[in-house]
Amino acid sequence: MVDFLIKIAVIALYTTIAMLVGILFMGIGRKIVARVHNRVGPPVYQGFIDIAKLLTKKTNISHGWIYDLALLFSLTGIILTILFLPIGGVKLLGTEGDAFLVLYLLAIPALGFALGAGASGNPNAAIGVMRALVMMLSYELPFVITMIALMIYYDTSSIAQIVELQRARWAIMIPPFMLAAAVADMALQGMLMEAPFDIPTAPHEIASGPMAEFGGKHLGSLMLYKAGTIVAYTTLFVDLFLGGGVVMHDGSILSYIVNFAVWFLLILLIFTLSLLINASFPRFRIEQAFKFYWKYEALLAFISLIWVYLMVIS
Amino acid sequence: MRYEEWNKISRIASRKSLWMLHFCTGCGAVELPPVMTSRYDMERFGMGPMATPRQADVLLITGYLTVKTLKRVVNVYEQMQSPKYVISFGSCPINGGMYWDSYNTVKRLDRYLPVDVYVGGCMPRPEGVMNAFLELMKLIDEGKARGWEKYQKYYEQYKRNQKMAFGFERGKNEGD
Amino acid sequence: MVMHPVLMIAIPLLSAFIMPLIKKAHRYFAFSILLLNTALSILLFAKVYNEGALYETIAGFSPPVGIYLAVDNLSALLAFLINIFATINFLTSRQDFRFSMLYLLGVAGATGIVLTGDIFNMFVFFEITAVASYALVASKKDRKATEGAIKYMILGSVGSVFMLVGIAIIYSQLKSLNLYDIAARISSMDPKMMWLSFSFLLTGIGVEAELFPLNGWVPDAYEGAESNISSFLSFGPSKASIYAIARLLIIFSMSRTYELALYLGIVTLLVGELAAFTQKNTKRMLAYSSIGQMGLILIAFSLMDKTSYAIPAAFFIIVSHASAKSALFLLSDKDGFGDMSSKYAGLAGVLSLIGMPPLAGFWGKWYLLMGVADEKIWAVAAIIIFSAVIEAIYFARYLYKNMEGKESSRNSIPAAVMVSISIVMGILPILYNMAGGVLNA
Amino acid sequence: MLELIFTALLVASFVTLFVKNGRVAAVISLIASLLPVAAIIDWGNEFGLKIFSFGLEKSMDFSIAGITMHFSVTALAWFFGVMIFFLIPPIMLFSYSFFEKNRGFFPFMLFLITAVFGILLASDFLTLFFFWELMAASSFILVYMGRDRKAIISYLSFSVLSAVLILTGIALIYSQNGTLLFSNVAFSADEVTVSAIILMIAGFAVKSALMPLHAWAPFVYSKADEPFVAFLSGGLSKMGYYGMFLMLFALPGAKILQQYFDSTVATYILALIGAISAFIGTLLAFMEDDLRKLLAYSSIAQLGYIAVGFGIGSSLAITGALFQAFNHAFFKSVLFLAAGAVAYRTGKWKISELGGVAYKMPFTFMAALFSIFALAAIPITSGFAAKWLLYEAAVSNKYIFITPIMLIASVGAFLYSFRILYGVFLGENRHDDIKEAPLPMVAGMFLLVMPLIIFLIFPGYMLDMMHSALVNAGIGTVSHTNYVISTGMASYNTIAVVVGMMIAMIPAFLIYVLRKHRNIDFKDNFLAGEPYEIYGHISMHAANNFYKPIEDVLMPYLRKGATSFYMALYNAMGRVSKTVRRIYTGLSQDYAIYVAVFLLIIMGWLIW
Repeated sequence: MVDFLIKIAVIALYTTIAMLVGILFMGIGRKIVARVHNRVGPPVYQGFIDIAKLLTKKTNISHGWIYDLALLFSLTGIILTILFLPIGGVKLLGTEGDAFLVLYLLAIPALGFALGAGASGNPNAAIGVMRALVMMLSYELPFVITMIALMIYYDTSSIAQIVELQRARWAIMIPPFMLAAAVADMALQGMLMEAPFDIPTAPHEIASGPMAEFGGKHLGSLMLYKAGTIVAYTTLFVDLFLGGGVVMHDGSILSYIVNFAVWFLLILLIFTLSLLINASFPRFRIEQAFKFYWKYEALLAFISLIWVYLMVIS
Repeated sequence: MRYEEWNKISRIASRKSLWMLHFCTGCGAVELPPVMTSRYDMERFGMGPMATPRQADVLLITGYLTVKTLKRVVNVYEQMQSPKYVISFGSCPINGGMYWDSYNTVKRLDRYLPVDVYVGGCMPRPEGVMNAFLELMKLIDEGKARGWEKYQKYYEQYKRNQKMAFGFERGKNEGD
Repeated sequence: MVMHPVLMIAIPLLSAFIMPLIKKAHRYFAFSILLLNTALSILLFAKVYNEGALYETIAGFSPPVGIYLAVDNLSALLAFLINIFATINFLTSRQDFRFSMLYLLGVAGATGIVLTGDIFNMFVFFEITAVASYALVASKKDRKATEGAIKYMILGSVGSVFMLVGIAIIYSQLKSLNLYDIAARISSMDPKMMWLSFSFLLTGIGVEAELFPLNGWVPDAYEGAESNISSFLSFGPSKASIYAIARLLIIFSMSRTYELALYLGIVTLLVGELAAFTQKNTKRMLAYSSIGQMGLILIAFSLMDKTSYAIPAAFFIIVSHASAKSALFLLSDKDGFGDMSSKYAGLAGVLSLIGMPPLAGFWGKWYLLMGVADEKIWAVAAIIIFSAVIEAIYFARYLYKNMEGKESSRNSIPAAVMVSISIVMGILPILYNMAGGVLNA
Repeated sequence: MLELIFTALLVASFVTLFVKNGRVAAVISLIASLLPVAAIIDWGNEFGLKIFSFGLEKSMDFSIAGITMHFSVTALAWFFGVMIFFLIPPIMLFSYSFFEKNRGFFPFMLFLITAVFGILLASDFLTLFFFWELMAASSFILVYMGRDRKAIISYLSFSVLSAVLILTGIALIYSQNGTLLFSNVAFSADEVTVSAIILMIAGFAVKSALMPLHAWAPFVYSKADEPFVAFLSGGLSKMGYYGMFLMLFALPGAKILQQYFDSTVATYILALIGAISAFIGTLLAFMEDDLRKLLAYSSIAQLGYIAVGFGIGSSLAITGALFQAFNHAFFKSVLFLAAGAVAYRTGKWKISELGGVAYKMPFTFMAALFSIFALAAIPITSGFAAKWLLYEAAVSNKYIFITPIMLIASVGAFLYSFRILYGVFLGENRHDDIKEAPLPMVAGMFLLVMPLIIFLIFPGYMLDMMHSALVNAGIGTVSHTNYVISTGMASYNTIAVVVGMMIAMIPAFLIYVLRKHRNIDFKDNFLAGEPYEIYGHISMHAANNFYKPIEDVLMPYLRKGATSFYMALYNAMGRVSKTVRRIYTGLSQDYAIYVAVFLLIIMGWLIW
């Protein structure tokens, strides 16, 4: 009973910290982009301020109950996803599900968001959702191929297991997975909707697309969802390729702290990388992005998959 | 709930992250890019351009408004979610500026919308714009930026003025 | 019991000539005659089924001289079918006494072909039905009908001449006309002569049986004639003559004849189905489709010596084709299933023809493919699959076309009754056992 | 007892044939359709669903003179019975308000049910085929009522094709074994048996709309009556997979194929075909503007997964396939019924013409939403567990081609799911005059949604239900408790998901409750400052050519589809037939010449 409560407490703690980290990252991201643009940029805690402002707006307008589903689904879904991801080697609910579950849990907030956007009745929102979904179709193909390569290599589909098995050697050290990691990183670019794949929320073409009608608490919850996605996707990448940032394996308190710190640094690294790409590239049109992912990315991913397959069967 | 009773957090929050919707009908739009980009970098104060009125806090009227554009401006302003502020930009919204005798230009914006901060000049330089934003922040901090409350309070009057301007209602319309 | 198969031939034959005398009541009279004939055929069938095959001689002369009737299960069943369909079909007749006369003649001839055991009588009965059919086709007085009738007559006469030649050759060789005699002593015949006679006979009968190169008359005659007459053609003469071919095959039971019949059947099947595939005119389409069905029946008969499934297969295809196709011909005077009964008749007929339960066609398909699989002749199986699909496509088109049409045929009720017979036969596969008794030759 | 059920169903169908009033017919057929359900529940005591028993026997030999039909219920048949017969009463409930007049739906539907009951109970090939054909015939008549040329032609021709293929297979098996009883049939690895198995699987694949043989599905699904289409997609398509399961695992055909090719190539090809039809079906689905065509392609896609499971053939895969079949039966019926309900109120089918229905028909929307969650395998319904099992199976067998195709296909499912949600239910509110669908329709839909929720929380029950079927077929079962499925590679704990979701909902819920909001009309939208009324005459509904960009990319590759191939074949046959008809010149002298030539030819052939 007690350890069950402890587990609950740990889960709650880690999830909260993860969300806070996500919000922090939004500020850091804007800072980094600003520096690339040779600007000063906002303070790193800007994300907190924005969300606080949005949640304390005096009037909030809603387009009906389906529109409110966006608020509920998006936040719920992303927190649920984080629950199933090992963070810094601490597998919160990681043993209860696996990578496929995480993939589909990540669809809950997306679909809720899409529902709200659709319910807002704004044509721009619909177009934005269309682009987001096509983008999803595009980047999922290379990403799932790399994921399958990992699963076949480690002969498990549970992320926690994969993290465990990377104790000796992180996946990225293995030649085929270097290729796979490169592919997955470009997929990550699409997942985080950073340039060159930020067409779904292009502010000046379609008035920031899906969230065109969102304001006040709805927009605030969507920003929380964005923060969550940053953590979730980067953590997914780190768990899959960088051993979840686990460096110390003795169960001491210190090891938890160190692992957490390493995890933080790693996702910061990944996020910074994607932001640098974001800050220095123009925008792909949606069909260009689709072709990019399904032609070159998928090809490279598939090469790595076959490579791994040959390694495994031999 | 009165505006004075808002807690400090919300004031700081809404002060430090002003998202603006710039309604660029006039020539003032050319002054905004330098404000946003690396020379003056409005983002250091947490300000940023926004795409739609739902997301924006500040409505930036850059330059003159004709009667036709006024309709759109009113529509946009009413779609924004309070607390919301209006900054009028350049001398045209103040008194008509170089269009003082034009038949179809709106001379005094504050007859139709509650303006919180004016930026004089034709055109005002980016420093002026920045200064206006800082002013607005100060006002918010002191709780003096209450244009949206005024709009709610004197709603009928504003509506009547707008209708007159649009020609839906007859009547003497001073200053125009 | 005084039941004598010859009555089934004699009564309609004689009463046909009374027709001109009773102009008024000819229809009721003819109808009662047909009913009587049907009843007789049922009795005959019961008798045959209980007492086994039945050989009757007429006028005391013993074979090979006298008229000789040989009735077994299958022929009794076929006689029954022909008569009952004739009865139902007659309900739709609106013509004058000449029609009734010719109709009775035709029925008598068809019944005779099925029942006779004597090759020359068979020829005579062929002539009777053929002549009656020419006249019936021509009885609708317009260009198309006349054209069809003339073509039918030309080919039919050519065929009968060939048949006569074939019979003459056999008689010259064996001095006998009795089928059983011939079957018994066929081996003692000079093979060249035998093949000569066989090919003449096959050609002769093949014209009536709508086999491939000999069936040029079919589309025109079926299209030209009144709908109820084309219906009569499709259950009367054609079925009788395909049965005659079956008997022929048994008489000359050589592997080569069966082989020939198989190839002939396949060609006929393919040509018929393919020709029907894009045919727009409903009656022509049905005519081509009956050619295809004839080929199917011939395929079934040609497996007779190898597998015991052949005869039931042929029988059920005959039943389903006779009932369903005749019904469809009856409906074909108008385009459209306006009323309930014609809808029912059309749908059930088509479903029976493409072999869906609970209709007779299902068992036909079942036994035929069982037989083919027994023989492991895959080519035939493939051809049957192909033709079934083709058939399904054009019958679906036919159904759609008729669904669009609003007005409905005048003959819908008799058509529905005809199709119901196919259903009865379908849900009582007991008839399989009855037909299962092989043709005893 | 069994005879009673059969006769009752037939009598009911004949009675309803003469009832003109649709309501009465619906009530009669609803009661009649409860009989098989009762039988299923009763047999459940043996096979894993213990509710009550009134001692219905499990087998009977019905001898109609000369031919004996053997009926007996197996665990497999029972599972498929659960899947199919629980669909029918809700559908009948739906039809109660769908048909004011009895246009012949009810009698043939009951006939169809009888046929399906017969197929499931059949324990010899003759019975199986007889009832299979009954099913084909009655379903054809139901399609025929749709009054569409392409639907009628394609359905009839493909049904006949499948029937003849199956019949040939049966005949081959009979010629090998000399018996038709399933229990006595003993396969041996010779080419006759193998070709028989392949033929029969092809025949069954037609009914379950597997990729090369799917061409009839879009036409039929888009033209027939909705309740029938719901049953066609939900129920009848599963009969094809019942047959496949029978051939592959119950009579161990898979082993035979493996012995014969001495590799798993044959089953691998089946799996690949399934995956490809899942993929292509999805791509075609989200480019479709007709709602029913969209759902048809989505059925093709979702049914593909089942074939993948059968092809992989491990216990995991088959469990997943059966689970997927069960889910598909329910959610796809709900979707078709919802489409029917929407059309019943609005009379529109084109997605680009609908819109904003959800505000007027919220309950229909809820039902559709849940079934779409199941369709997109989102872990709010049981849809996920099935797909998860399939993926696990594919990955653990290291199928590196099939797994990505399956995954990307299920991602594509999101695309057309959103197209349905937005285009039909959300967006611009165009129908102010409609109201919610009648109560029976809504009740029917919600009854069908129930299992999706139940088996989300307790997938273990589903696995228990299929347990004995799998064991009888000599396939191992997946280790599971009521709410944890654990495979060799990972485990899936539904309670963790559900409870975690409840916990994770807390912050969102707090935000939602604590901050008040004001509802406004959707007309008050950001249209670059323009008021909506100015756009009143223009459609604000961006559902036309929704996926145009990706369509432009993909269409060039998809244009040469199977359908166009069949059309080409059809035209080629037409040309051949025209040439053949040239033989019939219409000149009697030609015919006479034919006769002479024929005589000479056969004479020559016979004599020399």
